[in-house]
Amino acid sequence: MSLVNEQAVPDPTTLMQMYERMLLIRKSEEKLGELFAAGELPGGVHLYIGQEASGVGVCTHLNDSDAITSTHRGHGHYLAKGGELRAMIAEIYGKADGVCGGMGGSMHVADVSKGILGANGIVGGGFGIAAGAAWAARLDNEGAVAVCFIGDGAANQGTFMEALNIATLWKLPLVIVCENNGWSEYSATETVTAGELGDRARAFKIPVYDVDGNDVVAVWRAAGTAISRARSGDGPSFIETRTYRLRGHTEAEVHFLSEDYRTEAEIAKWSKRDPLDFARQQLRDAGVTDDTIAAAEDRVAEQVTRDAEAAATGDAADPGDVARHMFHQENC
Amino acid sequence: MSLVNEQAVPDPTTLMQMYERMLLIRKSEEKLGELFAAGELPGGVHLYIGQEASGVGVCTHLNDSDAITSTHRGHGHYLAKGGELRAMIAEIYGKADGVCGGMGGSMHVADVSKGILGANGIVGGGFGIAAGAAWAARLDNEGAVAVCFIGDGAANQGTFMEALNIATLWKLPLVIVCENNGWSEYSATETVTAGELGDRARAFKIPVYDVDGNDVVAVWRAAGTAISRARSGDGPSFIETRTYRLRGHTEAEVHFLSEDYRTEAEIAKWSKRDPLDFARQQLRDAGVTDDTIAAAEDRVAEQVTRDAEAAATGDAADPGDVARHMFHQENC
Amino acid sequence: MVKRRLIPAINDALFEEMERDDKVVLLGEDVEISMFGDTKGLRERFGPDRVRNTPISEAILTGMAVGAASRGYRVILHMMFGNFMYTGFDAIANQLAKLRLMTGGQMAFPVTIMAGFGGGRSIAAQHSDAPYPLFMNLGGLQVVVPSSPADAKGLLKTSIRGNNPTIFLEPGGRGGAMGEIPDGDHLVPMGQARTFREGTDLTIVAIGAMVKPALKAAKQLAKQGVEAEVIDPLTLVPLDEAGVIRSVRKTGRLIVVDEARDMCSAASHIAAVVADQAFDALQAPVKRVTVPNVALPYAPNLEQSVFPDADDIVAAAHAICPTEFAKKDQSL
Amino acid sequence: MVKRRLIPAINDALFEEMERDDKVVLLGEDVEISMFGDTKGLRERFGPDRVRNTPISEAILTGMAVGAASRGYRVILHMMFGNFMYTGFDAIANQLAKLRLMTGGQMAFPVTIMAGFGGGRSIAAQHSDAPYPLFMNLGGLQVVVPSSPADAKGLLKTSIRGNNPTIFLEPGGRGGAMGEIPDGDHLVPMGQARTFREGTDLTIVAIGAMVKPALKAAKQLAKQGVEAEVIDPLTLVPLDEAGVIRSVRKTGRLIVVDEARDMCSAASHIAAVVADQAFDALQAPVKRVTVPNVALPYAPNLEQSVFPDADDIVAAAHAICPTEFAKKDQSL
Ligand SMILES: Cc1ncc(C[n+]2csc(CCOP(=O)(O)OP(=O)(O)O)c2C)c(N)n1
Ligand SMILES: Cc1ncc(C[n+]2csc(CCOP(=O)(O)OP(=O)(O)O)c2C)c(N)n1
Ligand SMILES: [Mg+2]
Ligand SMILES: [Mg+2]
Repeated sequence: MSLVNEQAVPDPTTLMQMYERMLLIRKSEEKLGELFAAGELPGGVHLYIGQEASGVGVCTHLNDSDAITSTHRGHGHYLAKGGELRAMIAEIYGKADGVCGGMGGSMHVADVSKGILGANGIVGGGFGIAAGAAWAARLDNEGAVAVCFIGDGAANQGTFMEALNIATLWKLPLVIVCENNGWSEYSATETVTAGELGDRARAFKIPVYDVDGNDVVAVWRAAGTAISRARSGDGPSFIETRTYRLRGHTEAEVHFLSEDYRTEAEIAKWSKRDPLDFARQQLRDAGVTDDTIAAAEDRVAEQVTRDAEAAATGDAADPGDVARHMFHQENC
Repeated sequence: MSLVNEQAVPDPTTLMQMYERMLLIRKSEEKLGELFAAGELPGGVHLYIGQEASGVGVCTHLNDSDAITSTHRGHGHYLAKGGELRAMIAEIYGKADGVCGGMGGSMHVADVSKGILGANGIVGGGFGIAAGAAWAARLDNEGAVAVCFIGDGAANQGTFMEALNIATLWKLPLVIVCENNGWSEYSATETVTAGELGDRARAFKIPVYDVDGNDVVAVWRAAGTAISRARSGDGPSFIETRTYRLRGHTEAEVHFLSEDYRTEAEIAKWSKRDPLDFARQQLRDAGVTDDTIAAAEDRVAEQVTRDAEAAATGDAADPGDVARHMFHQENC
Repeated sequence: MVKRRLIPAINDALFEEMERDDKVVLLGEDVEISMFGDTKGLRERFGPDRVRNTPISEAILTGMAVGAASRGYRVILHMMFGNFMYTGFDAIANQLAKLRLMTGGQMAFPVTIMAGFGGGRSIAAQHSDAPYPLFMNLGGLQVVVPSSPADAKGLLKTSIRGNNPTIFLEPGGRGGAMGEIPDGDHLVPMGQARTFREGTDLTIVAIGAMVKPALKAAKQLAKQGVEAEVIDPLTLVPLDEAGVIRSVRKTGRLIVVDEARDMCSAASHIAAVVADQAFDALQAPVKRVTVPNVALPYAPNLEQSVFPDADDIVAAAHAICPTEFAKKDQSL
Repeated sequence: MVKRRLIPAINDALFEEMERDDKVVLLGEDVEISMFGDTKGLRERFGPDRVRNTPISEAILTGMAVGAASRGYRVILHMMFGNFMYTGFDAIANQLAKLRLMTGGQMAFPVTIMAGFGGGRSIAAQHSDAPYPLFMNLGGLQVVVPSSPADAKGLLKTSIRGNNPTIFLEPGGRGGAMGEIPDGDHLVPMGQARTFREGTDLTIVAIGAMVKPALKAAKQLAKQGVEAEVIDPLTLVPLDEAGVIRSVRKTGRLIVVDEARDMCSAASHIAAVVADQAFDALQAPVKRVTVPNVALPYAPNLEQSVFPDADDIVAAAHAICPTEFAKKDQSL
């Protein structure tokens, strides 16, 4: 079974790009958290803060012809795959120039031109879409792949097994990335999930990687191996990235939960394993200077401010678009 | 992991009972095959011929407080679990005194008083029902179990994994018996099923048995171990019985298929491994005389003739029952 | 008399019924912490056997409800949002709605499947469906959509205590008003509509959360001289056809307000029943105020543009009450 | 002009469209051998990439159709029986019907999901549903239910070639008559009803397999002096409201015949549309001849007792045409 090349290291430029992308996710979502708290956003937001290394480590290997499917916690995947920040925030505001015209909102950000097939409000909804995209890629035969991001909770949907079975049989270029953050809403993973998730995939005799999801280099390594295997036509792989969400399941939970469901100690423990700290250290180890890092941080901060402001000022979504978009207008 | 006691042997009385039950299934279904060919039956029939050892080896360990769920190929399970033959044939004729009043037919024979929760027309439909029955048994805490019979094809429904997960987590007294007959309708198992089915269950760290499904003693041994484990509150097991259906997927296929899907050689090979021949030899080995065996054969032949005739003469189903049975009449 | 909002009233009903009958069990994703608050405190009171968090596996859960109910339990399955019922749809449509009839009345299914539903909250299409028309068409399910806290409580108790499967949809979290709840064992019967406002000129049948805008519209219409009768069917299956017809025979005019999509909606069905059975009493076209055949969009202004409100109801009334208006206006 | 039955006509359509566009792919359980005959020969002609047997995993298959279509393929998914669409319901209801709108029109879903459906064959409730009302209510799906071979062929070609998701239900295997099929690239447009018989006294709208008993009833009625117009909507979404209304404006009377269960049926909806938009033309109550709200029973006499036939239609006509009869009778 193909093993991860433990020696592989991203060159400093790649590492820097990954760090900057992670930072973009972090800062954008902090902004969204503020906007939500201030009552500026119509719907709720599920933040990805703490899990940035997972999406970025994977998507760094992808290009626009590759497809990803994402979850209700989808901003990070969208940005990691190159989605435009302003268009995403505008979407969450419900603006006409939102990436989905204000039709989908936070749980549904998608940019098909970049292969981002969308966040999804249905837990497990991505399995079929990603498997179908992988099947299309296999038929196209141009080396594209599909990556299906899921949470650990979604691995309890039966379509996980169905996807593994058909992807193995048909040798689909599908990589399932399970971001195990220890929680499925307010249920601790071990209370709803029996056994090891990796074993569910091993039953199909496909490569399985279990990596530190807060270490972008570790994720990048495993994803690189899995994705090139998929590109070469050798079929699916499964990657479990062990990580943690530093924020609530949804930002709104402070309003409706009457009890804590996780300990301060647990949160503190994981805060100390912040994926951004990890990556910053790796940059320094690779000889990148603090000035270079600080410059990136400034760039990101500036972009977030600029894009959030631009997003806020757009026109409201257009009611006429609802009927217009419901069906494709050219219909045979 | 609990191992089958290789030494365990059924006493001659049990062996004889199992043989007679298998024979009852065989002869009843041969009769149904004739009746179908003669155009006597309104719906189609999926015969269990060749797989008798599987259902009988398992159900010999069960009593009326235990539940089973079955498949579209359900006559054998119904009879193995003690369902009345006449009432089953009457059901397939669509008679008022059919076991379901003529409402369900061949694919739905059920006798709840005997714990037979029914054959089912939905492939995989039994997973949830059996898991729910096992949950009820666990809440009752009286040592009852639920057995979920499925075909190999049904193991590709995601509810298989969902059932394994929840049964493991909740330590449900559930035994899933997968009758792998090498075919899923007209698709050979290996063309639609990746990996080994047992590995899908092993991912949950539960006991897995892979047995010769045409050897009733082998099935009886594995089922005994799995069922007593379930009764003791130690949770689910998975048994794969390797077998073969000697008849078509459905008796009607001779009318609608234009090509053969399996070879004469394959059928011939399995005919030589007929589970009834196996069991007859085991009886002889256990010192049961040919006369005793012949007497059982006569009893069965006579019962089948008698019950089939009785079933044919009943009144037609009662249209008034449709509205009557749709909802429970006492409704709070 | 106590005063309650919808969710606490539902919570009371659950407490009372679980207290009353220890065969009542409740399961669902995060029912222990309770996101909506409706199942809050039940775990602490009734313990982990009877109140249980589940994995995210809707398909097996609906099946388990069927299985456990067939073994004597009264199962309450909380599905969180109406849309997630689609994920567990198979066992609802193919098993729960059918197996009682198919087994000739051998099985009873005291199962209550509950969920929040409906639009108006900017949570986008995958969390906003009003799925009751689908369940109404399945034939074997009771469908309950209360609007007031008292009716919600009384109908939930009736559902749980009854012997038939019930889909219980709560229009919660959408500004439900405080309501008075009768003391004691408050049961509300199935199939009996409630008249929220009496009137002589026009009947408005409003479902669930639509009662509020209907009453608002009725107030506006009263100022214009049209006295509208506002009726909430409370239960869509069984449907109080007689109650609706009685009102239309008095008023001669009907508007049905429904937040389901228009095609094959409850509104369509109620309109059809009246066009058949009260045709002679009708003085004007039967109007439907519904959601057009679109997925609900996210942005608040978009959602508002397709969601029924008081103005839409008034406009419909204007379309069918011109004579009435003239008459009343003259009489001023 | 060639003569064809329904199934071969559908087979021709599949051949032609797969020949025409190599982006058309077909998948489903046993589509290679083809139980119904509709997909026969396609595997041999178009190869294993484009025509593919699948595991029994309806949930992932519907999702894959969504995913592959979003990547540029025209997907035909054969689900065998209408009831099995419930097993794959989630991706149809939550993804296929919604994602185009939710992504602001970024995605197109040229997906045709086909299946046989309906009662009258003694295959019991789990194989006999007429599920189109459910799909009609989902908002984002075209729903096609042809009755003649020519329309089946032409509409299937239109579905495959179009850019919107379509549920294509074939009333096959139920004594469909031979029909003439125009030569050449025979396309039938969506949303245009077909008049099978002209008449002046009564409009009978009949869906799918109901056209046959409707025509039979019309013949009987003609002998009694009532000239019925028989219309088949062909496509339920889009629905030719104008065509139905035009006919009712001429005849003043309407019966809708539908083999779906009554509540929220296509019949209900069509009745509601007419009671709204053609109220002034109506001279009598609008009648629905449908299946009552029950699961379809197995025994032929039971099934017949609940299934619409010509006699039921004639009885409905008698209920609403008394004056007409008198008049005609006098004129004899
Ligand atoms: C089919 C379905 N069931 C339930 C939900 C409600 N829900 C939203 S997120 C969530 C938990 C998901 O857990 P996980 O997959 O681990 O993702 P995480 O939130 O931890 O990122 C649940 C149950 C849903 N959206 N869809
Ligand atoms: C949900 C569903 N999908 C498809 C079918 C059609 N079907 C009936 S039996 C069958 C094959 C079942 O194979 P397996 O589980 O191996 O059982 P076997 O027939 O071999 O006993 C299929 C696909 C069905 N009845 N239900
Ligand atoms: Mg998680
Ligand atoms: Mg099989």
